[in-house]
Amino acid sequence: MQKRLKEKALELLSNCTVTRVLGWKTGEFFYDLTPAVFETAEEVEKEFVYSGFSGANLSKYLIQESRKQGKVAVFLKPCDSYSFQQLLKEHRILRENVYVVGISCNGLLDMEKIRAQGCEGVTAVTEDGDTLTVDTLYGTTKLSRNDCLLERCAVCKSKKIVAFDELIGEQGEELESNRFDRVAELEAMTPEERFAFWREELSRCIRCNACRNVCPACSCEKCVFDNEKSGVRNKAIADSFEENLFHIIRAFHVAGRCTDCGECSRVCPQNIPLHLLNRKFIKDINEFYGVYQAGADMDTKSPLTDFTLDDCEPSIVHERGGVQG
Amino acid sequence: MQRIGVFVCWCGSNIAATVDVEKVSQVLAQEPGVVFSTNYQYMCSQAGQEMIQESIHKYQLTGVVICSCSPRMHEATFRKTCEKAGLNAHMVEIANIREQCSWIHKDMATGTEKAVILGRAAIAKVHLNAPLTAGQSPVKKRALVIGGGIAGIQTALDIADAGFDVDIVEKQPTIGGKMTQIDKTFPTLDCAACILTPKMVDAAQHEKIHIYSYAEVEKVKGFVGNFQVTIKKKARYVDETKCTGCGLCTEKCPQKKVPNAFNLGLDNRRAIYIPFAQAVPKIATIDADYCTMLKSGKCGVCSKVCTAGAIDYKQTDTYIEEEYGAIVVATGFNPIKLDKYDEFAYSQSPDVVTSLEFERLMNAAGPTGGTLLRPSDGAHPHTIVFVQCVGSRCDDEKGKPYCSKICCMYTAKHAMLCREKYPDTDVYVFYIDVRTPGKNFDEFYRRAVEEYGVHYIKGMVGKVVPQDGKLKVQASDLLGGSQLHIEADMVVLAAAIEPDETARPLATMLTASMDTNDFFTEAHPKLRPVESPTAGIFLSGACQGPKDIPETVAQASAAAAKVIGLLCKDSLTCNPCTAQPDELMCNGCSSCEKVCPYGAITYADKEFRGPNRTTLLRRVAQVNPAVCQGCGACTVACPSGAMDLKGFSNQQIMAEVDAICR
Amino acid sequence: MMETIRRISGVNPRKCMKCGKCTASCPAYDEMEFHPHQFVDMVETGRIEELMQSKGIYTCLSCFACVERCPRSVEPAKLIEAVRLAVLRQQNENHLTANDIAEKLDPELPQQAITSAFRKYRK
Amino acid sequence: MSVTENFKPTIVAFCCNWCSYAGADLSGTNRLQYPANVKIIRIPCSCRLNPMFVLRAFQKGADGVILCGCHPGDCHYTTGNYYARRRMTLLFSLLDFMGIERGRTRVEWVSAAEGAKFAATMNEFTETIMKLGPNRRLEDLRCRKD
Amino acid sequence: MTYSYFPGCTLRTKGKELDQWGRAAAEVLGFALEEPENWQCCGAVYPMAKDEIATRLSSVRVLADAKAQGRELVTLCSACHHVIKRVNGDMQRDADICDKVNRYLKLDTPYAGETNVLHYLEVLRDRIGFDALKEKVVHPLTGVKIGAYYGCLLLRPGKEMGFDNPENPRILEDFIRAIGAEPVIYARRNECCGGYCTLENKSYATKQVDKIMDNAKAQGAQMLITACPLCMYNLKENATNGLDVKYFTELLAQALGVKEEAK
Repeated sequence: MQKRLKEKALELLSNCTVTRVLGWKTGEFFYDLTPAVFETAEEVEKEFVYSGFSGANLSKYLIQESRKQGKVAVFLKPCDSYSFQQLLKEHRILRENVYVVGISCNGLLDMEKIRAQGCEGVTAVTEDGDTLTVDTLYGTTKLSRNDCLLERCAVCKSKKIVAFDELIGEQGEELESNRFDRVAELEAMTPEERFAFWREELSRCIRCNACRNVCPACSCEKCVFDNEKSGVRNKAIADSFEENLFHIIRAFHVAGRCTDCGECSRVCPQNIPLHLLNRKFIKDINEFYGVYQAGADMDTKSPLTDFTLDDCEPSIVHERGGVQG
Repeated sequence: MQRIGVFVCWCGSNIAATVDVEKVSQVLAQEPGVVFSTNYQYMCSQAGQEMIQESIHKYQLTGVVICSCSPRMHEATFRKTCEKAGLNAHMVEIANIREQCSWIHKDMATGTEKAVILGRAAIAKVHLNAPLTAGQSPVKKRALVIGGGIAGIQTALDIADAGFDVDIVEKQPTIGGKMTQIDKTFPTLDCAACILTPKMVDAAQHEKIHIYSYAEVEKVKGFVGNFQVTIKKKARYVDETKCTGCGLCTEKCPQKKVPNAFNLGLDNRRAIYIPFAQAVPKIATIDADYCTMLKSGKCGVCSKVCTAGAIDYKQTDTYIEEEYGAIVVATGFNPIKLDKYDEFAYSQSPDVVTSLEFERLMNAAGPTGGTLLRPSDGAHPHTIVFVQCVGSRCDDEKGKPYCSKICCMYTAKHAMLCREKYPDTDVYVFYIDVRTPGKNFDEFYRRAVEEYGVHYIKGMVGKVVPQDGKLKVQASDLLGGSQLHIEADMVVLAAAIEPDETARPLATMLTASMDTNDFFTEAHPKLRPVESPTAGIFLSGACQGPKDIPETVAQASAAAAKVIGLLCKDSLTCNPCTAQPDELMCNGCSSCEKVCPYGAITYADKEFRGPNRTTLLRRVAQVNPAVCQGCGACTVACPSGAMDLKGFSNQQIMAEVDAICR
Repeated sequence: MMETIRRISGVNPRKCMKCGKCTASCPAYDEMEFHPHQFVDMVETGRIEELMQSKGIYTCLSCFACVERCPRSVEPAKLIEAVRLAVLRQQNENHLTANDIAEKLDPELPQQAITSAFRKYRK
Repeated sequence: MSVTENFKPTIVAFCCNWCSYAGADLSGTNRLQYPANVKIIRIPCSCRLNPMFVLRAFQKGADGVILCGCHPGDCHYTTGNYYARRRMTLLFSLLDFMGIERGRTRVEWVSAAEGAKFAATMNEFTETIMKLGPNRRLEDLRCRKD
Repeated sequence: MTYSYFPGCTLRTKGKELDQWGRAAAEVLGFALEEPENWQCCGAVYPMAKDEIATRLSSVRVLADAKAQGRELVTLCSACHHVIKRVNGDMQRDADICDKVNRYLKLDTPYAGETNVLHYLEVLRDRIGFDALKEKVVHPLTGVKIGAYYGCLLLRPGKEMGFDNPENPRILEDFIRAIGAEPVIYARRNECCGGYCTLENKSYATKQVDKIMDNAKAQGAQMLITACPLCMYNLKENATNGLDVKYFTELLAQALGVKEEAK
């Protein structure tokens, strides 16, 4: 795959289709791939990487990149393409300045999961079908690839690339996904248990803003949490309330726009399952207002800017099942 | 820092009885920014207002908090007071310590404590208030009247006489509406045509009135003072500028079997027609559903006989765009369909007719030339039964819950005319109640009973059985305590009336509200009866509720007066509390635009300074302050908080929250 | 008693606007001394005893014409049935007994005539 | 629990200007009592209520927050309450998901004619909050009053 | 298509043929009628009292049985149809009755009016279609002028029965057209024939029947058809000088050419 992407990048640069290519390169570690812009063939040859660790969703970078001189090529995995289309819908990306190469995807890897299976000091990971060969300082282990997928890939909602100029690999389908199972599990708990669960998780938040910075929906010119006039400006967390506030407001602001790309949880250094908040909104929206997938098309109204005359009342929250808090 | 004055009103004892006003003014005097605090018996009185004005000067107040009755009561009063003293009207906040405090609490300590908190919230808000100036939006000095019945005609004539241009849009080929089909009018028994047709001609000849007949409103955009309306002129396949209305084509057309809608299908007309002799405009129209030329391309008789060369089979619908300052709805009514009331055998016998059909049967221009004859066999009826309240006053889904209002009177008229013209007829009227509130109305009804010998029977008809050329009527006589069996020749049903079916989609276009019966809602049921709650939309005639002719005409003129009052102005003061985007923070994502009910938000590409001396072109929201009504839906839809609402800003509301929760 | 009738029937006689369409529709008018609109009125004014004594409660044909045609959804037939039930539910007040049947039988009579008579006229 | 016994809850009621604020006025005009714990903030329309305001109220010490607006279909701005309805439904659901007591938030549609309903709603809501006790799950300790 | 089928008392005894004709016709038209085991009498009169459930139980049993089979329930006798349809409506709309009935019956799964109740005529109209029926007719009753007699129970109360326009129904007229005959519209076709008082007061029943017959004759009817066995009996037996009255399934079977086989 990496070879095909590299060839495509070189081709697009050499035939002047684009002036830049947005892809991935190695960061501090081999599994720590970061987004990068390549302007020359040399850079591509030398630095361009695509591997099981190319999880980063590149769509958000196009907000800036598409406004610069010249056209930019971008590689989008299926879930990235949803984010891309959602941003297009919000007029955030200038489509004419972007050349989208859609790439099929069979799931990306989570270093945490590899480590969790006893692999310390990992020096290389090679893929061979469903098997991963993990080289460590202490020897080599073979793992099942499925056991090492990122959470979002383990419950992948769609292999369909919804926007592209060109495809590498096969176009996929929307999938039946059990991604809401964990949300449902939490819903089944008592309010006390849920409260304890979230306290436990959110109390670890260090307000590094990684979730915000990576999120394609969190792309405001100026975030309310940085804005003096918003009344909620807050750079560091001083109180449990502020931990809650930041994540509630963040989830609310992306509700109806979040494509469930899972980047927030992937980048969280404290491993807080932030995507569960967004998924809760998606699950509620699906149940209350009909199934809606942000970014799936260009014209459906977002559920929060839409309504029907006979929408459910907010009291549904109080009346439906579960233990009264 | 603002310099705030606090004024606590006693409202006589209304507030002072449960709120320690002295203490409230003392405590609030300690709040930051408060430079003056006092209390007074009646703040809204002349003396109270003067005290506020003096204090503004004396203490150089930049903000005023009045702790008094509801802002819905006196906010406007106090704003004016302060404005006169040179303070911006929007630097005034009211703390509602009467309706929401003194009147609902009995305990002085509780009331006082709450009043202080409400005062603090108002002070906190004033700290963040900024002077607001209302914008002005120009008024397009032209009115649109939708519906060309007696209501629409009267409204248009009155507006035009005041010197403003008026357009009438009428969906039928002629104006005149229901009144053209009526024979005589109660309680004076004037001939309807004799009093209506001159008005129709007046309207047509008035230099300020333009009539779009056979036309419908297609689209409405804009707002009070500045509506943009698209009118669809339906193809009538006759060139209006050429047709002389000679009527030759309507005699020569070979398609003779077209039910005549003007006579409610009681006789036939041709496929090309002029609805009636006094039609305005008197122009022929081809009924595309029946014209063989239009359907199969074979015929062309009308074209051949038309010396003016007015026939145009290729004509298509055309669209006209026009701007208006005000819109009057005059869409009128129709009798309901009677398919759910077939116990009266309406569908089974042609001799069971509606009251409107009966009008045509009595009318000299009607299918029987004005002689009352049974539709089935053309015989003179000798026994006629009138049934009242058919579909009115029903609480089931078959009928209407309201009283149709006009039926009692027109039935008395029908009964009277029958007895007068044909004294040998027996006339029965079955009624539930006889409702005759109106000038000379009850006298009229009594005349029908006393002078004309109409049999009024308190009771209802349960079943009509057509048999052997007769209508066997089974009815109750509640006062006589019997079940009656009458062999009638005709049965006349006073069908309930309902708003025209075009009213509902029109209301949606106008964003004017309607009640559950599809009547337009008035802005206030008593005090603003001819205005819709939507600014710039006015109501004339039966579209607002069942009405007889005198009432319709009165309301039509009232609506006209309101329209004239609006069109007299060169510009309108806008709501100053409008949404305002901070362009630096705007993402241009269109979320706000999608929730705006007024279409007040548009987008523009603007250049912004980027890093390293670059410029960035960004899409940012723009609010038209003339259109924005200040609901604030956009402010919450905006994820970045770029959109805020003047007068109810995020910071102001949060300051109030803080003060209350403190 | 008034309450009992209203409970059994579920009818609110106050909805009646006294138009008389029920009585105008009633095919059994001649067989009843009190007529449908009177049932409504008398239940409202509490004249239940008189209704319970009346023969009309057995001559109502349950044809539902009054229910169908009532513009106010009052459903007089339900009131008549409720009065009948109030009578039948009292001790020994069956209007029809098995002994009465034999003499009324004819060979063609469908079962449902008997079943329904029992249902209507017995506890 | 002594805290609960002396518990004087703070309740913030956001009322739309056209229906519910007028409804609250009417309950005053009719002298219908409801607890003084309820303090009303006037907003132009229920759709003006930003979830941030709700959270802010809890942060600063509110024990319950209620939004009142025109009945669906009667919005002065025609559609505002429909948006408010969706927003609050989702917000309340998320708060519930995070373990915040369900009873602390509520939306009620109160028309200008429903003074009695307004008072009844406030009595009922205050009672619910009294039962729930002070807001401890969504409080900012720095703003704690006792 | 298979339907649960509730024949009722009369069609099992005095009115056997009416039932057999209906079944034979169903076969030709391609639907099957299957009786639930151990059905009981519907009660013949709809219990209007809101405060009792005993009289509703047998109807609920057969409704619940149809639900368990996953079938719609078809009735042929209009009295049965009336009773079962309205009891089903009670189970849907009256929470109190529904609750009491379920507690009394202790069914495996609670019943709340899920079964769809269809009259045989509704099957012809809504499932088979009168046009399709017309195509299957082998002996059209050409030239016969037939008056439809609806009576009360199929139509009223219109809101609950949802069968046809209660004041101007057309389903039987459409049926008459489908079997090749000519319908005669007459106003008394939905007026009560007095069937319920045939046991107690024959002269009264006769008065009602005669009015109906006169009206039908005056409008030109040569015979009447009906969908209620009790009406049929009453119209036949108590008329002073009446027209011939037939059950609609007889004419249906005749038109489809299966009348003789059915016997």
